[in-house]
Amino acid sequence: MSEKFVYADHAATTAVTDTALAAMLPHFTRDYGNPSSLYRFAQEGKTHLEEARAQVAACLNAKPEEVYFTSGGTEADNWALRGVAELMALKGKKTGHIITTAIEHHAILHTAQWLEKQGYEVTYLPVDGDGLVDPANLEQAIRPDTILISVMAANNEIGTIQPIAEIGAIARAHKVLFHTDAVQAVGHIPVDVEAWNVDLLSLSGHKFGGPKGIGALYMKKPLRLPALIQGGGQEKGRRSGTENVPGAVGMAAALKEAVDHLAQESARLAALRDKLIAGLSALPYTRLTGHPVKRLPGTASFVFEGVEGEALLLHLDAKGICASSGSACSSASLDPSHVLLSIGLPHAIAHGSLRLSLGAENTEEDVDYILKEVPAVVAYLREMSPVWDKEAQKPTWEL
Amino acid sequence: MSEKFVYADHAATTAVTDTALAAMLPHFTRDYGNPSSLYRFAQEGKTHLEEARAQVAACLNAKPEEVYFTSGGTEADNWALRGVAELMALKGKKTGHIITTAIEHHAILHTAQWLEKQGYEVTYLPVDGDGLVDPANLEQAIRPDTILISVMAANNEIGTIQPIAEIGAIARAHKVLFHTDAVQAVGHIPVDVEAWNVDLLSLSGHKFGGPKGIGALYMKKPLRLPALIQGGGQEKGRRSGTENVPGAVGMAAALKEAVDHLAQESARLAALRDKLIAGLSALPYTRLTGHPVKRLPGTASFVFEGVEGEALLLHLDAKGICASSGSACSSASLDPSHVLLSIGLPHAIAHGSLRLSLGAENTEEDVDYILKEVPAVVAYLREMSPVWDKEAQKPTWEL
Amino acid sequence: MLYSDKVMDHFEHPRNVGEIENADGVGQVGNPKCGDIMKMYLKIDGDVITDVKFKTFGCGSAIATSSMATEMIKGKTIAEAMTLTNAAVAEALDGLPAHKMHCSVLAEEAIKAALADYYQKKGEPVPESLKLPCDCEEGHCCSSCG
Amino acid sequence: MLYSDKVMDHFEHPRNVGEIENADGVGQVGNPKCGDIMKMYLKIDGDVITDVKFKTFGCGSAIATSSMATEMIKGKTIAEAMTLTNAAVAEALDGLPAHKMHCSVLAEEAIKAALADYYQKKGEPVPESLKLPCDCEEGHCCSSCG
Ligand SMILES: Cc1ncc(COP(=O)(O)O)c(C=O)c1O
Ligand SMILES: Cc1ncc(COP(=O)(O)O)c(C=O)c1O
Repeated sequence: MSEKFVYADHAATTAVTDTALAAMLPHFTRDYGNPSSLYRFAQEGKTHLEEARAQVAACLNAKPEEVYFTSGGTEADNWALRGVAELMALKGKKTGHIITTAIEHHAILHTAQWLEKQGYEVTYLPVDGDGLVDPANLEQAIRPDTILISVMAANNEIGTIQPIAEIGAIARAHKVLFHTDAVQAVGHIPVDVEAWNVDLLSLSGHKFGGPKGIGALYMKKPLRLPALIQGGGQEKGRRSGTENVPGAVGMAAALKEAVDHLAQESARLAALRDKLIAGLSALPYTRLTGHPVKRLPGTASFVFEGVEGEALLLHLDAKGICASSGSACSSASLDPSHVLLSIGLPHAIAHGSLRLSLGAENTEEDVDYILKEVPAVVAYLREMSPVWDKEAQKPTWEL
Repeated sequence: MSEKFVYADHAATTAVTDTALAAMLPHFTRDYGNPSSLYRFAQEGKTHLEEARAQVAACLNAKPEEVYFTSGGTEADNWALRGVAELMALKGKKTGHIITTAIEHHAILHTAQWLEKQGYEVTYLPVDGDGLVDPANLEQAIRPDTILISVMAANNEIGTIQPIAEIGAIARAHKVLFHTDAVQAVGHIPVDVEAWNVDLLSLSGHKFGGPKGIGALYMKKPLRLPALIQGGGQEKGRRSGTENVPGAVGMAAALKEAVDHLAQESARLAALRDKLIAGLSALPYTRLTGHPVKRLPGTASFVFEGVEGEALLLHLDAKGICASSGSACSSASLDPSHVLLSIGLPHAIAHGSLRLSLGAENTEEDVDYILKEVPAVVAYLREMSPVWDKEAQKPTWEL
Repeated sequence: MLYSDKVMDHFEHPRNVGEIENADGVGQVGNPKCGDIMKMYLKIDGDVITDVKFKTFGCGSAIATSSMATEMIKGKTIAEAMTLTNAAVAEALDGLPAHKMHCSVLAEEAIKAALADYYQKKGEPVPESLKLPCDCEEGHCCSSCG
Repeated sequence: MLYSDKVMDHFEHPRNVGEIENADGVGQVGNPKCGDIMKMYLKIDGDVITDVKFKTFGCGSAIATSSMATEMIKGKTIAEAMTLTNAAVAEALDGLPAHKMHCSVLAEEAIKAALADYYQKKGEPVPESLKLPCDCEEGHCCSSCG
């Protein structure tokens, strides 16, 4: 492997920060009591758990009692959708209509599809070429039986940030519950559940320097979804299971750290990102994917015609660059990304995607290195591609 | 607080062992890649995840591909019950009958009650005075529409170990799926999914020296339950969400350690436990709860007439002894434990319960200390109890 | 922490534990089924409560509220004791967890029951305000006793 | 690791990349929609494949299987090349992940397509065994191409 190592896949996961790890460590071996136990030793863990809840809440402009810990963003997404459906069923509405978008993470899409099988109707809103949902379009989709709107705050593949506050206002005006999958947004852009008018919001610890296996669902008071996971009655009976205290404490510490440095760090990352964008979109038959401006500070994403994404990633890996193509979790899939197809890219081109997502430890030097290596690999792969016309230096296809 | 500190609540949770922590640590800050990512850096984490799966499987006499990681025992329990119901529904059986016991953990009981609301019928088998299920009784309860039998391997409050292999044989003979909640058993008594004839088994990392927030569901091949948590397709599409690599690795290391030392350690603990049982059941108007022999090696549990459990625990806490009464998670509840009522204790007596659960760091000295302090606190509380006749040294009630 | 320092102090060092022989009023409320029983003994001189003792079978807050309630009425007039509310007891303890508030209700009722007994023993009519709102029946725990 | 060392070796250092001018047989299989296209060029002397080159647009295993397949038929007779199976290519690479096996199928088919072209160019009938089982249609990816 290369001497050089540039981790540019922070949207897939991040290292646990030193602050977060330091917060967690005592809870593994010293302060390990079960927060539901009565004795002081365990109540100390409980106190730290509640401090963590308050910290997370503060970072979202929420109240501590509105934050429920989960095992991650996926569980929070599943819970939000199934929970709203079950809540409405308990109120007598056994079916109903849900509005979401075509570019959601699979945690939302697969749950929505599951609900369709249970008799719910789901509208998957289209997005424009930059990946933006049209709020007017969304408003038109609202029906009398719409029970939920779920629109992600920021997309994991192309980084586009949705007009969540605008959508929240529409949802509120129509008295429809509004969920946002903010897994890619929290810790990276300012998040304010009040200003956004969201009822439900999902987040995941390992996307902003916290540990894997912990996340949270924000639920606006007095909304209380039925539990997806039932048992001993933890999390006020809404999410049972012995509390993952180290996880919660680590996530909270990382989030506080991220939010405390957000303005400064996001400006720094956006500058690096824009350098990447400028450098790589200058390559021939290359396009930036996602909105040029309304995008996550660390995420630069592209498609290169005539190049296949996996081959690109493997060559970059050999150069010590960690990046992704489409979303990490669907790497075993043969189909091109649903997100890239939704923004209107032809299949053939959607296969040639690259996502570079920068984080705390990335430097300008890393960016320069990427800007040197990516064009070389792209040129090399085009060279061996039967769909690239070497003479004309353009793809053989007409799209 | 007292100088002395005796943690005797290992059934509630345990400290993470040094081995487990050492296995986890690299995955927080160094080897933190997302196992679904393509590059070598992340594939190393994937390798460790699969090693952890193989280790857990080996400890259960299962195949690696039969082990699915979850966020804990509670999720595994919920998934097992709801998953079987959903699987059968997909096969056309929209309702059906489930057999479980009256003394299950709430993770099972509340899920079973939820399924009752969805139209399923549930039989809650009674237990005898020692907390044992009668296999003949269970066999009689099987109906043509029985879709699942779920019987816990060992009870969390009274430590009674069920005849799981016998029940498994009955389930197999009747071709009914069989789940066991083995959260208290795994790492503490020998567990063998083949010998037990179980199709599904739940376990939880923090009950045997692993971290909180990780567990597993064993699913016998070729059984494949539909996912409870859907999304990016991790765990072969059965349990989505970015994998908690440090959690899985820590749990596996702790389990291997526990199983490697099981024979030796369980003999040591059983001796300490029996000393506790001998010492405390000698107190007047005091009973051992659970089976005298078929019980978890570390768990000693009692009821003291005329004494209320919480007051007992708080006084023990002041003496530096961590113990529990009923199950930890229902500590906020006012009702006496459903387990103690199920073994036939009157309500008044069921309120006076104490569970002492020993673990790795407990010594004979700890036991002697407990044997000194518990009788003193019991005597003190009886002294101030309006239901204790000081002269006669017996309760005022006739039960 | 589950309980305030005040609660823990009164739990660990309960004031006025015990019985009063030949008490002027004795009241017992609660039900062993529900896990909380309080018994209050009053010594009354004229209209002043000169001594008060309790015995309690119950959780930490049951013991702490018994202790605090006895402190709050000791040396007070009957009229003052009759105005003691469960909220005042809970407040004096710097609060109780929500699911433990019933214990303070129990303490208020134990005092009322003892005062009612005092009137009965004297052969005087029991004031309306001392009648308990609810009687624990077999088989369920009413809000005031568990 | 997703891929064996052998796969990675052939991916990182693919053998026989390129084109053959005036090739005796050229075959292309796959579909840009599906993300995998392989093009094989054969130089045939008598009944011996004296040279072979490929160009591939596709994932790591698509490139590695192309490379390995060309190595396996180079210098072989047409009859030998015709018996090359995708399983043999995958085995020579020390295996492929299940969801990547289709790439080895593609490599086998690319060779067959090139041989079929060779027969066609010569004006000879194309042997039955060189006919491809499936043709990629617009709109979906068949098992052999993606
Ligand atoms: C937008 C989005 N939603 C949900 C998730 C799921 O989060 P997790 O894998 O942590 O459960 C992710 C990341 O994987 C994501 O990017
Ligand atoms: C028997 C039993 N089942 C299930 C659970 C739930 O496990 P967890 O809290 O780790 O999810 C526990 C412990 O709390 C238990 O003792």
